[in-house]
Amino acid sequence: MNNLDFDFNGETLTAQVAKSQNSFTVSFGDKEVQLEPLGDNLYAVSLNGTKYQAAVVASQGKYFVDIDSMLFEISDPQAETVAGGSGGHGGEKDKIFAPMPGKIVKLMVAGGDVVKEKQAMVIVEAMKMENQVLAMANGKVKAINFGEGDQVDTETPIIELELDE
Amino acid sequence: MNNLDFDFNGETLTAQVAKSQNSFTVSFGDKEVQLEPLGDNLYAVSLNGTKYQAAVVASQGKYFVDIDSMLFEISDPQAETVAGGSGGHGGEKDKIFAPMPGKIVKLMVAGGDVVKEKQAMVIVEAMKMENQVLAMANGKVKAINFGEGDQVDTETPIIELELDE
Amino acid sequence: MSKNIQKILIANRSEIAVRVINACQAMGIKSVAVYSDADENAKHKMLADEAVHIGEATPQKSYLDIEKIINAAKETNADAIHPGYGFLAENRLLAERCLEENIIFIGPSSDAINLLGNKVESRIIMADAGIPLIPGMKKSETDIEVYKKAADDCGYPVMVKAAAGGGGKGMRVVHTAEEIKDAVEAAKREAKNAFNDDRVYLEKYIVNPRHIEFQILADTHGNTIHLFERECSIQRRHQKIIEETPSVAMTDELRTRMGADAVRVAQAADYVSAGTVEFLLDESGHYYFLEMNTRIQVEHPITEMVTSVDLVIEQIKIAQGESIEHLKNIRQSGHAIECRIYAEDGENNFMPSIGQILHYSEPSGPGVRVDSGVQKGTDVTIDYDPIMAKLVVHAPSREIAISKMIQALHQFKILGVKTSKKFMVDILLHDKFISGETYTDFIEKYMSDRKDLADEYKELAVALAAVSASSGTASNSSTQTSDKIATPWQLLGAIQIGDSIHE
Amino acid sequence: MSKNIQKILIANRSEIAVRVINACQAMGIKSVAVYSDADENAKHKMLADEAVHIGEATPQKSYLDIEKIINAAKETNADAIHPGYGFLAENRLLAERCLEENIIFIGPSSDAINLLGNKVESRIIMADAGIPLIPGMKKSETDIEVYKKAADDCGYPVMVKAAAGGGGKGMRVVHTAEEIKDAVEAAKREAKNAFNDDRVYLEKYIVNPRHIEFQILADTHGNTIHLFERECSIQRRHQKIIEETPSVAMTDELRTRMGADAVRVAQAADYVSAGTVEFLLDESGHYYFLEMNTRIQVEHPITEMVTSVDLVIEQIKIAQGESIEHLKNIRQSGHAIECRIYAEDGENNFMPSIGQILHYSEPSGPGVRVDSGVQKGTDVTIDYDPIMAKLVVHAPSREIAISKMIQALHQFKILGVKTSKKFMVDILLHDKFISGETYTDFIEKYMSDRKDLADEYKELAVALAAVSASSGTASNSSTQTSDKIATPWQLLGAIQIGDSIHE
Repeated sequence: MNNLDFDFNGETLTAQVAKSQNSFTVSFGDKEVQLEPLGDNLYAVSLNGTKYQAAVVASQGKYFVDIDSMLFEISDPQAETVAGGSGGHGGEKDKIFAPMPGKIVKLMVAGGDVVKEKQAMVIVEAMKMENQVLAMANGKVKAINFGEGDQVDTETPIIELELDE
Repeated sequence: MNNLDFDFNGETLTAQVAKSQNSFTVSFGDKEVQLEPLGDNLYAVSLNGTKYQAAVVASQGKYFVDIDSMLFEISDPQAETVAGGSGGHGGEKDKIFAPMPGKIVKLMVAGGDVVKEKQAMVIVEAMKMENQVLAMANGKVKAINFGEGDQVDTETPIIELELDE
Repeated sequence: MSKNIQKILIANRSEIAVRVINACQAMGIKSVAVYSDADENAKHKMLADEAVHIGEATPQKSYLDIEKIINAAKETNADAIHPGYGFLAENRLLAERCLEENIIFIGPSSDAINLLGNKVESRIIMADAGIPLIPGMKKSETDIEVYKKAADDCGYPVMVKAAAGGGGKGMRVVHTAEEIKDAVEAAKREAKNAFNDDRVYLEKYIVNPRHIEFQILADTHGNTIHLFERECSIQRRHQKIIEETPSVAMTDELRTRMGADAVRVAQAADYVSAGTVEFLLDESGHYYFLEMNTRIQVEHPITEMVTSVDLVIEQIKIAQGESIEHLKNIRQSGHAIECRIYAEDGENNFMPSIGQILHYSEPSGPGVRVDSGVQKGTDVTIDYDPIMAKLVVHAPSREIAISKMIQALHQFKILGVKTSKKFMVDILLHDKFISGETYTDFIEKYMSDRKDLADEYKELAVALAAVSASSGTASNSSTQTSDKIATPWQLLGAIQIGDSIHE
Repeated sequence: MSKNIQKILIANRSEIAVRVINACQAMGIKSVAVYSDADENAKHKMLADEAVHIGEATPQKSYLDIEKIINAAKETNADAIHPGYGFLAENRLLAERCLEENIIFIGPSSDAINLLGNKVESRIIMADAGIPLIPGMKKSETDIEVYKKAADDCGYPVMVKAAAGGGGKGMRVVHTAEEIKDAVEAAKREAKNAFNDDRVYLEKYIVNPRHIEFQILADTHGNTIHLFERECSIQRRHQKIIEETPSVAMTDELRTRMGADAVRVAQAADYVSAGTVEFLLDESGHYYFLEMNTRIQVEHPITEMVTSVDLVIEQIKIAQGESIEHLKNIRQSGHAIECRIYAEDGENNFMPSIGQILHYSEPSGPGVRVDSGVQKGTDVTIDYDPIMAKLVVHAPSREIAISKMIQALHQFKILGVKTSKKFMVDILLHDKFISGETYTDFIEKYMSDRKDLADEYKELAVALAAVSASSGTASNSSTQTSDKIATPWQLLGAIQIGDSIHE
């Protein structure tokens, strides 16, 4: 018997894993999930009499899960810092990042411009589609770190804002 | 670079393995085999300009291989004794074994009978088929260790012979 | 007046159970699997909505136990039972018990099963209906002399067959009077074991025949149709391993005649559901009725490929009382081939091979279909028929279907047990197969002196082992492998491998 | 007068390259793959008999570089080139260079590509041939005022389209005069990037249309046929994600008329090879010619499923000079659906998702087909279209095809990148989809307020993580994952997701 904590969208769930000869039972208090292996990474999973087809694979401190086409990524709290640096820049509304590497095809603001939340700031092309990056808050353009045609990664802000109070 | 010896049907082959970023080259003297991974256990394999689809998996000191539907089992000389006990009883012509577990449906000889090579000795049923076990040499029945209806395994001889000189 | 089925119990295992679960899912019907001790870990058990344990590995104590099946259906409120093929599929008692318990049996009536399951009685009915038959004994006898006399009347070779038979079990070809006694006894034992019915009879053995069968569908509204032929001449130990449709031996005229006779066979037995009428076709174009199989057949997918009809779904709809009127204009398109993937050693007389599946990956892509009952980790045991999967291809022509099948066999990787993939590739590449000279003795005649090419593959094989070894995943698989390969061992049927006939 | 092709170079990548390799193998033709730096490890490279490296990841420096393709063909003695779809498939210069080098181009003549690839010229020809057209501009202009004037003439909304377009690239719907300038500029940039041709024009936007297209085959003997329709109305960002055939909107009478017009379109362009004539069908049953795509289409498999014709094999045979006479009696059987499996997040505006595939397993069984360009270990990069695979089902009815597709989506497991599987399941389960109200604005109209069910799955999801963690294979996968998911990010096209139309 094994007690494991996981973070699911901010909620901590404690899973108790029991293994029998051909299957697993994972309990959360009085809720029990049954899992039967169906080959590499595949499981038939049952909860409350409903059966699902699931897959799970672990990589770099995350568990990637598919349950009847629902996709989840669950962090292993034991390996929390592995991903480092990534995970989006959600908290930093004053910096505009490209969320995936690409090429700047159009800058839609200039230094000093006043911008509003949801205003388009820059168009980045990736995977053959043009994608528009929006401001997440009202503010003023403080710095533009790249020009049109430049390649950008996800770690350096393209644009920096001075946010309104 | 890695030198590995393998036994292929009694012949020892020395393989030199070189890994590049996405593929492997395995050399046997001046013969070179190229391998490109195609997913779990799967490889596209080339030799002399011909390409094959192959799979390999290791288990209990053996490598199970499929190359364009040709199946091979290759022993790892480093793990030679793992299989123990099994591997057929080819050397012992004086003992008649069932090659897989089953049930004796008919004994075709009695103690003291003189038997000839290739004579049917016993019928064992396994996987819903009747299968005939033949004598591998001329001789005389010395012992019969099971009766009709008995379950047999592969380790205890069903019949023992006294072979002709 | 149709009754919608809500939940089907599948009284079977492996690929056909999975096939029926698929059909249930497609129709929005719940499925119930049954499983024995040996199938705790089986694919069919895990894919069904529910699963009921029905006993020990021995079929008599689980899959062949009618009351356990009936109880499992009642316990799970299943309103119908699909028997698959084999096991209880052609057992009239299951059909009768279903009727008594008000459970829909997805198959023909017990009377039809009874009549057609008894090869002796059905021959009489079919003779009366004007269907051409092979000369021979009319029923099972106890006196061995009667068999000898009948054999003399027909002229050797003759064939000993189980009255309740199917799947090559309880069959023997006999070339001389001296062999008769042993053959009859062995056939009786096998028949007793396989069908719990030791009646066997004997008939003339047709030389150089093709096995041609017609797929039948019949509904409760009086419609009986055929869905064209399948040629299943490539057999080892009287068991089909490669099937195809259309048959190269078929002309439109012959197809029309045989198809009409197949429909008459079904009608003569008041048949309802899917069934198969089997014929032998000789070189001069004469054909003889063999038997009608009162179940879905292993090789049904090739018919599905060329007709676009889902036979299992139609079976279920027929059981619900629906009509097959809409299928009356069905046509054949393209060419389909099936290779049965058994756990057996094609390089060693098709000896059954047991063990755990250590690697499993299927081919995919246009015109490729896999019906499988196994997965990585499945233990192939001695308890059941060694069928693991069926590989089916569909292509615009026979030539392309053959290439496509060879490619798909190469891509279908199952490690841990032996298969006959390479043997089947060699058949498909053989001039005589390509030119369509597919008689039922094909394997005996053309495949007995295959070259051993192992040596040409030695560097390739060792290279794979070496990469596996140096990838650090040297023991990336599992437990319990025990496929010990035989030495002084020969399969009984293998004495005359492929020298004849039937399912 | 037919010339047998010995070796085909496939000027493409991913699933369509694998699809063509399949056809080559089935026909006994050798295949040559080409690959860029980003595709060192790609499935198509490994499956082909030979593979030639053609440059950097950037398409312009590899897959779009005609001379590199031609040189690769010459170097490997390929006697034919198959362009797949996308990249150079509709580039007349490749067809011309092939002609010069005496290499067979498996596709239409450069004249036909040229005519049909130019939406403006082709509209003129088709109008003359009596094919119904959408009112709008006849050609690309430099003065933005001309666009504004044309928009006023048609009445809003209007659609801005790339003259050389396809795949949703270079398309914008415009609702007011103020938006025209931005939309035209963005469309020009995208068109320039995608097709190296920035010409765009504008036309009336049809409200509540269905996208109906007809598959065409035409040979060099004067035979032009259609292989019925496909409905491709389910689109996100103007790109099809679910296609089906037959269309629920089709009657026999309408099919006959539209099919005849589709054939006339092909004939008017002297078309040879496989091609697709696209129409918009409005609610009152009027239809308008959109364009003819001069290539094999992403969604060609659904036509193959219902007609049993292998379109790629027929393309190759036509290129060899063979006749399609034998296909003249083709029929539709059953119902087929395709779901495109893109590396994109269906739960977040279809944002492209990159990363390494950590687990990959396909569904199989009756009526299920997977055309795939990826495998475990494949890196999905930012360099190319995010299509990974196509899942296709075939069933006796639309209702059963829908259930079968949902089941197959559940069984198709790809981990490591996001997909839209769940989004597509929700479409397939939607009342309006089931009742056939499949207009091109389906996603915008019905899919914008999907419920977030994540919470109901929390125990299931965590249970899987827990079993994975406690199985001791806690890090059973690989390297290089870097799918960082976006925050202040919105796809341009997503502003009006699904509010219209085309390929």
